[in-house]
Amino acid sequence: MIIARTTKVVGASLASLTTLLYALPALAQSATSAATAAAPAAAAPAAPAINSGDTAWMLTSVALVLMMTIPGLGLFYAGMVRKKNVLATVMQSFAITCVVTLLWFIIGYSIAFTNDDPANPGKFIGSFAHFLLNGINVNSINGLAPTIPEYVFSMFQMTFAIITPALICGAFAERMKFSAMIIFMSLWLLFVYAPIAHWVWGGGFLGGLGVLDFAGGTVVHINAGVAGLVCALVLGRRKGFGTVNMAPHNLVLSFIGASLLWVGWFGFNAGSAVASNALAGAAMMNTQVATAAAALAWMFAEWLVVKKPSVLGIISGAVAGLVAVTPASGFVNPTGAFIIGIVAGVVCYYAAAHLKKMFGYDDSLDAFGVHGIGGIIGALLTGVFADAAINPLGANHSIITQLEGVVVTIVWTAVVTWVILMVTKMLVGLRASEAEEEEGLDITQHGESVAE
Amino acid sequence: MIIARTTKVVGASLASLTTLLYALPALAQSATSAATAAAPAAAAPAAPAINSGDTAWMLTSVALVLMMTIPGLGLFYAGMVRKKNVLATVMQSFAITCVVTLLWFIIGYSIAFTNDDPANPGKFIGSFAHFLLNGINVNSINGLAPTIPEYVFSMFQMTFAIITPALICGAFAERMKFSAMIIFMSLWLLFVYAPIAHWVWGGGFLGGLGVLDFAGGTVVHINAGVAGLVCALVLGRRKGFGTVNMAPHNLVLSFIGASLLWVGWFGFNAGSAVASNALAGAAMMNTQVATAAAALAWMFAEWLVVKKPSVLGIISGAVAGLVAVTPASGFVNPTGAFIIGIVAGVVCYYAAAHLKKMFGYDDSLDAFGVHGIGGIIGALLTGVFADAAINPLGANHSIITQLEGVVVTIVWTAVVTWVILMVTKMLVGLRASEAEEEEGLDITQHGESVAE
Amino acid sequence: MIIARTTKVVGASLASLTTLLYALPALAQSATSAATAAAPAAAAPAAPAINSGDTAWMLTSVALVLMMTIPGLGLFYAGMVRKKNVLATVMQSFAITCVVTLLWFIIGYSIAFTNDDPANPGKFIGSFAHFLLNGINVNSINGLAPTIPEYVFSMFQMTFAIITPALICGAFAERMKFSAMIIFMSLWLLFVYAPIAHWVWGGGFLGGLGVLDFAGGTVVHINAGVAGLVCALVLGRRKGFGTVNMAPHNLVLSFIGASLLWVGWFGFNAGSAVASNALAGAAMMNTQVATAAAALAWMFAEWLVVKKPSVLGIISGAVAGLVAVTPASGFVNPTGAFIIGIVAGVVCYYAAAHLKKMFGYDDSLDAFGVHGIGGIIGALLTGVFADAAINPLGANHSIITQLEGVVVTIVWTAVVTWVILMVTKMLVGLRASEAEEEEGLDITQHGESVAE
Amino acid sequence: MKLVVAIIKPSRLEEVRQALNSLDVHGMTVTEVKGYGRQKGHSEIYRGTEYAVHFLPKLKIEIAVEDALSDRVITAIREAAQTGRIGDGKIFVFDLEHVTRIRTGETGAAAL
Amino acid sequence: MKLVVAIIKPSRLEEVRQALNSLDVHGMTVTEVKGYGRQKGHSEIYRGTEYAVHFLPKLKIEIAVEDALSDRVITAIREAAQTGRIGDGKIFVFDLEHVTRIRTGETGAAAL
Amino acid sequence: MKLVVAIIKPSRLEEVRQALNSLDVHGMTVTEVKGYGRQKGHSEIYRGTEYAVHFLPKLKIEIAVEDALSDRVITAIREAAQTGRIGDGKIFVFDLEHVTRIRTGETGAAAL
Ligand SMILES: Nc1ncnc2c1ncn2[C@@H]1O[C@H](COP(=O)(O)OP(=O)(O)O)[C@@H](O)[C@H]1O
Ligand SMILES: Nc1ncnc2c1ncn2[C@@H]1O[C@H](COP(=O)(O)OP(=O)(O)O)[C@@H](O)[C@H]1O
Ligand SMILES: Nc1ncnc2c1ncn2[C@@H]1O[C@H](COP(=O)(O)OP(=O)(O)O)[C@@H](O)[C@H]1O
Repeated sequence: MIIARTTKVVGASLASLTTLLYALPALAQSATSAATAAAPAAAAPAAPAINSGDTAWMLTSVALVLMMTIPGLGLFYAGMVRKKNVLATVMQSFAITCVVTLLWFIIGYSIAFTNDDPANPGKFIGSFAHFLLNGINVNSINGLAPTIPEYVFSMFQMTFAIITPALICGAFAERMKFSAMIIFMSLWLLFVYAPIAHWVWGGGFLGGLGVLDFAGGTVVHINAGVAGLVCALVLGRRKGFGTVNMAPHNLVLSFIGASLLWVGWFGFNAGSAVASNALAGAAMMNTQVATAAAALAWMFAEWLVVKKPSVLGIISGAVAGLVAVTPASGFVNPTGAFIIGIVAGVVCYYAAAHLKKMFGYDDSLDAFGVHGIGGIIGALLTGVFADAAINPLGANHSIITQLEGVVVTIVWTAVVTWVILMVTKMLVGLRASEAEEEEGLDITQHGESVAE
Repeated sequence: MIIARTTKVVGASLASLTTLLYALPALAQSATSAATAAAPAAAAPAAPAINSGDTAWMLTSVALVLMMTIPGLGLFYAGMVRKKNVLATVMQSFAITCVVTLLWFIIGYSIAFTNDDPANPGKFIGSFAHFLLNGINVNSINGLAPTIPEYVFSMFQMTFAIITPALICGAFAERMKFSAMIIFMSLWLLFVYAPIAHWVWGGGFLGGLGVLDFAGGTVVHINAGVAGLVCALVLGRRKGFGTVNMAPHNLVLSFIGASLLWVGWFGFNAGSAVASNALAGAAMMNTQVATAAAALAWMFAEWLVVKKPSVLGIISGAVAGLVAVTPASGFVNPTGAFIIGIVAGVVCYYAAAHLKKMFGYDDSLDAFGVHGIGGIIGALLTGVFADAAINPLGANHSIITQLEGVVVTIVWTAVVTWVILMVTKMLVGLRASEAEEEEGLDITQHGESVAE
Repeated sequence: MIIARTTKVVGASLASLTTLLYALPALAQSATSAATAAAPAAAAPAAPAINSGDTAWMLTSVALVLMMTIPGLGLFYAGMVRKKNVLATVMQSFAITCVVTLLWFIIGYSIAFTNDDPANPGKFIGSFAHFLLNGINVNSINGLAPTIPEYVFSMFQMTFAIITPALICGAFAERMKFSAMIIFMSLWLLFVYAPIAHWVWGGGFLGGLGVLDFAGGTVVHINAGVAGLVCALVLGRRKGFGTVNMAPHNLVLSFIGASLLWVGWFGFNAGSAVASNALAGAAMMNTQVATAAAALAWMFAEWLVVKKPSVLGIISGAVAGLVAVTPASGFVNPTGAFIIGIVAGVVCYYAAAHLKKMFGYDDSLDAFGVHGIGGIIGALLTGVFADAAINPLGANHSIITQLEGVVVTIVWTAVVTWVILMVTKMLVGLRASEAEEEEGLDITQHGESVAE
Repeated sequence: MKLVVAIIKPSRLEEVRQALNSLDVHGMTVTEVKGYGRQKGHSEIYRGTEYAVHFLPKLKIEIAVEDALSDRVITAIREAAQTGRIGDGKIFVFDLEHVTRIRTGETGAAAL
Repeated sequence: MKLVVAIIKPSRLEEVRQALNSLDVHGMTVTEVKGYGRQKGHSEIYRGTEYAVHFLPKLKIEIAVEDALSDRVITAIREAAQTGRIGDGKIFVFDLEHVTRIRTGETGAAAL
Repeated sequence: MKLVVAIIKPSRLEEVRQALNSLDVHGMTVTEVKGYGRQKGHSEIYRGTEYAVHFLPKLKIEIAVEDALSDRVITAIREAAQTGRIGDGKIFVFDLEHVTRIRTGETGAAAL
């Protein structure tokens, strides 16, 4: 049954690709006509009033989540590449931050988080009416976040839209052309991220089905992880993969990155309460416990297998834990988070260290192994461990519904990512030349190098 | 007319130098007698009450803005110098943080932000009564920030006083004596920063004229940028300038720095709402949009001109955008911010890459090219794009008034900076010896070096 | 008299070791029977209600204090070791973060901050009832922090429990086995940190006596500093100490670390107001002033003695100031903080640069010299400078009472640390082999290295 | 004995090491160097200021061998290090008067 | 052929490169080294502990040249690298038995 | 003159420097190198992928000396650098045809 139901849902969502492609040029056009009889997503609050405490925490969360991408993720990845690619790697995080900011401001937020008729939100995409944030002002409030100004909500969601594509970069590190990356990421944001964010959080059909995703297990991590896998497969392995020494050149950078990811993730998860309250507190505690559990699980697993606990291991485990607890953070209790963490630590270690080798693809920095696998673990286990005492919205949790959310996301992102890669390849090509790859992307793409 | 009026204002402000020099020794003396008939700057609130949400955001903003200087700015600059000067460069940011903290506590805050008679604030300088924060306690509230404790307001303003002189260091990097720097910065804080902060924000004549400066376009950036230019001219070029390779030694450090500047700038701009509300949200959104626009504008301009987009380019553009949007952030709407960003990105690129060469001065890390020019762009365009729907205080915006603010600031800072440099030169000399410069400031000024 | 009274107290606290050892296995058992007639620690609030502004600031403080340890402290220490030990050093901070998180979640919080009968709290240890945070939910509030959710309070305290053991690592840098470190730190958290936190803050006998410790002078810094000294003495000096060049390999890392410590410390000290109010503001101002004063005091002292002001000097001074103002931050006024800072800067410089040489122990990164000595200075001077106008709880300040707190803490931590070291030595040994030490801990403990 | 010194492209080290191993040469010393020659460098532009980078990363490999072996070592290196593109590097040979193994004090061929 | 090896101050590299270029010598290999000699090092003090730094940064330049050119190369380097202050460095000359260009297999002077 | 070149373990530099000082040899040039030989390297494993590290950090010390001194220098280095464990390194000696001191132009033994 689940398969049948899922197939239907997947079919519908693929259909929405056409809708989306058609709707985009006509920016002012209402797309909600395509979404008849959609369930009302979020109840409109009676008398919304800005709460200064909630707003304070959300302003802070914006800063924290932006810090996750720059410098956090940039450093996390930069430490793992070879020295000749370190600047190109931080460049990716920084450039994506800039590009997504503008796209989000121009139309992304409108598509993902607004609806022409909030009482009857678009099943597949939101509205195109808020082009350039048109119509949003200092008095606006989005019904999804009734106690904070809409500018703050839109900024908060922007930081999620920034980090998601940036995560993908781990999969094609050390070989993608910079121009190709810019084009790919722009299209990906509009055709993959924005719709999926709408489906789950913006009033779309997945949220309607009851898929639980507190802070982005499907929208952010499975999405980015699977897109990364497709990129790794389409681009192919790095030159010399398997023979040349590709050891991380400076894990101190990765340590800084992982630490800032951890700290910033409080904004991500506890911020997803969109309020300064006990639910935010629970999400924070869950995040902390799952992360520590996963970090130690990975470390001890590695210690057992290869006889040494490593810095790369413990920080990778921490990120795996952060990923896995993301969808669960506002639904489970700390004991649930603890178990999710341990599972994520062990399974992601296995995925990064063994699965990859088995299949032979070069997901260079394990975007799929950590974010894809970790996201799936978290999404499914949210269906197992959701505790109504923490969050009444989790009362009807079901691993089947969660699975549907996962499958729909995977299918959509896999297919559309592939299409976008093909388009990009036609436009500018995907990979740096062999000679450029050997000389390093720092010099060849950006004309710069790190001295020492 | 504008010239006549400006000249008058400039004359008046130069006159205040005398006042200031005279008043300083007599700390308890009221200086407001010099400021007759000044317009009441900020309406005294009826019944001020601490708001815990506003306070939470301002406490956070203090942390964010301090992080901009240490480690943010320190790293941004340190990555751009040669390796032999990296420690000396971070030392400047750190030492300035300490020195300004004490000066602010001793008398700076009192001069800039307090008035003997708040209803009739000093036109040119504030009060000397709060020496050592005398008279300020846990119940104090400054009328300029009526919903937060005065300790928090004073701390917030302190972080601005810290970063402004630290910005100047970019202009004389790799050659100034450490002792000279300490003396110069101390005098500069008291005789340049504190008065200008008072003129614009503390109840002084520029705020009274209607000059709009939400978060420090004139007070912070034009001020620091012009002071930097004067320093670059007075100190002269680095030994070997134009022949020796002076390429940035490690742009990973600059990437971290620029990222933390960006993140911290939310405290700077959104914090300048001095409340946790929709205006803070608008300032945050404006900051984000302008920064991304400027970063990409610089990057694409460079890509066009020299055929490669660079890490240094995109991060420089981001900082230019942050600078330019600073005065505007709480007055314009996001579309205005977008335009400001693009202009700042392109013009500052031109200034740093071409203007400097044309004139031949060695503003080593482009303190003037980015902060001076970017600040002027932002200050003027605030007069163009201010939108009363965002902030009613911007209703009477005028590019002429803005220009007056800019000119006054430039004249005062240029003249007084020059005087202070001469005084410092007499006391201890300004530059390290040629041999020291060649061996590097790390060893010669601080007796330390970075190994690897 | 003070000696007699102190001896009694120390005796009692040593007795509690037995209690603790006995009570631990029986997790559910009430330990408060041992604590008859204890004075009620914190008055139970009449009708506790969550305040969103207070909560926002405390959520932020959690992020700030976590950032102090990772990446802050990790980098601060990592920059000071030789390059072959840099990864092992950051590994210590990261692994401790993970281990303590789990221990705190499992039982640490329960022991330290909960009591079976809150009206009659345990003199020596708290309750074992909240094993795995049992019984704590989204509606819980701890009487010690009546305006924020208990999850947030527990998270906040967790970050303190994380950084305290991490500080100790400075004393045994570059030579301890990783497995030994994990075991040692786990036991230390349960048998040293948790009880002392209970004594001072959780309702135990030291708080009852009137010992003032706003944010952890005794609990965190003296505790870690003295434990570090014991570690340094028991482990012995590094191979080649005194002959081999052991200069810090990259003080840029230490600069980043010190800066993040400073920024994060706002969460530590101002966060210890457990509210978003003027007391938090005062604590922030005090922190800033004392830190700057100590940094400059150390720098000028060094400039005088060895003729050069150094980066390591100024950042060490800053940390000394942060440490010393910690217990005082919510009790003294800024002038008091200023004096505390100057004393701490000069005395800690003397301790690190001269005292250590005199006695010949190898407290490698001066965990004792900075945290032990700085903590003692701060704890004692809190008894001198506490100002009831800042905090009425400080009205009955007494340097004698403070001294009692200091002595009790020193004795307990010295004795129990020594016992735990012996146990750990029996289990796995304490030091890496000579050959491992020479090759470096990065390769030998973790199988990794930094390239460049 | 001879000291064979080769300047090669960094990416060829592994091939050279293996080629020498098949000749039963199991000792060498490697240094990171910068080379200047026919191979063009590149230029880097920072905020409009151009710096010419004339020197390119190379590796210097030094191998002490018995006289008899030196020709075979040269050939082996040449084949392993050759890419056919400008900048492949040079091989230099010097006379080596004397070798001592520090550990044992052995000298001459026995010290290799 | 000869191998001319010069230990110079890092700041003189560019001058030396240009001086060699004017002799039509367009190849060399450069290594970052540390030198010890008459030139005094300095000491660094970290928290009261003093470490003497005996070794100073220098560059080693190696140039293979035909015998006839070696004297002119020495003179050119000497003039370009001289500052007159202690620590200017040394020039060593070795006999170079054999040279091969890896790319083409050319040997002797043709390989330079 | 001779050029004595020693490959040693990094931790022995200070001992070697002092030993040479007692012979009144006050000049040398040191290079960080990587060595390959009998001494086994190690392997590093990153997320399950193993990289063999064949090359170990060593220091190369070069000392130009008068012919007469070279034996004593060799002995001094050998004694100071020896730990008795595999990987202690080698000492090579080359004939040095010519030396110039850049600062003064002195040549031969006077240039050392
Ligand atoms: N005369 C020389 N002396 C020493 N090293 C040289 C000399 N000429 C070239 N080299 C070294 O050989 C490398 C390759 O030389 P190059 O002329 O670029 O290419 P090719 O060897 O293919 O002719 C240079 O980078 C340099 O390190
Ligand atoms: N005997 C030597 N063998 C090898 N290198 C030497 C020798 N003496 C000096 N050098 C190198 O030459 C450099 C300069 O030598 P130094 O004695 O300091 O100054 P100068 O060359 O002006 O006499 C040293 O730093 C070292 O690298
Ligand atoms: N044939 C060789 N040519 C050049 N250098 C060598 C040679 N053999 C060894 N070395 C250098 O000497 C070092 C020590 O050699 P190794 O064989 O490991 O130990 P040992 O010297 O104790 O026999 C190596 O790391 C390498 O740098």
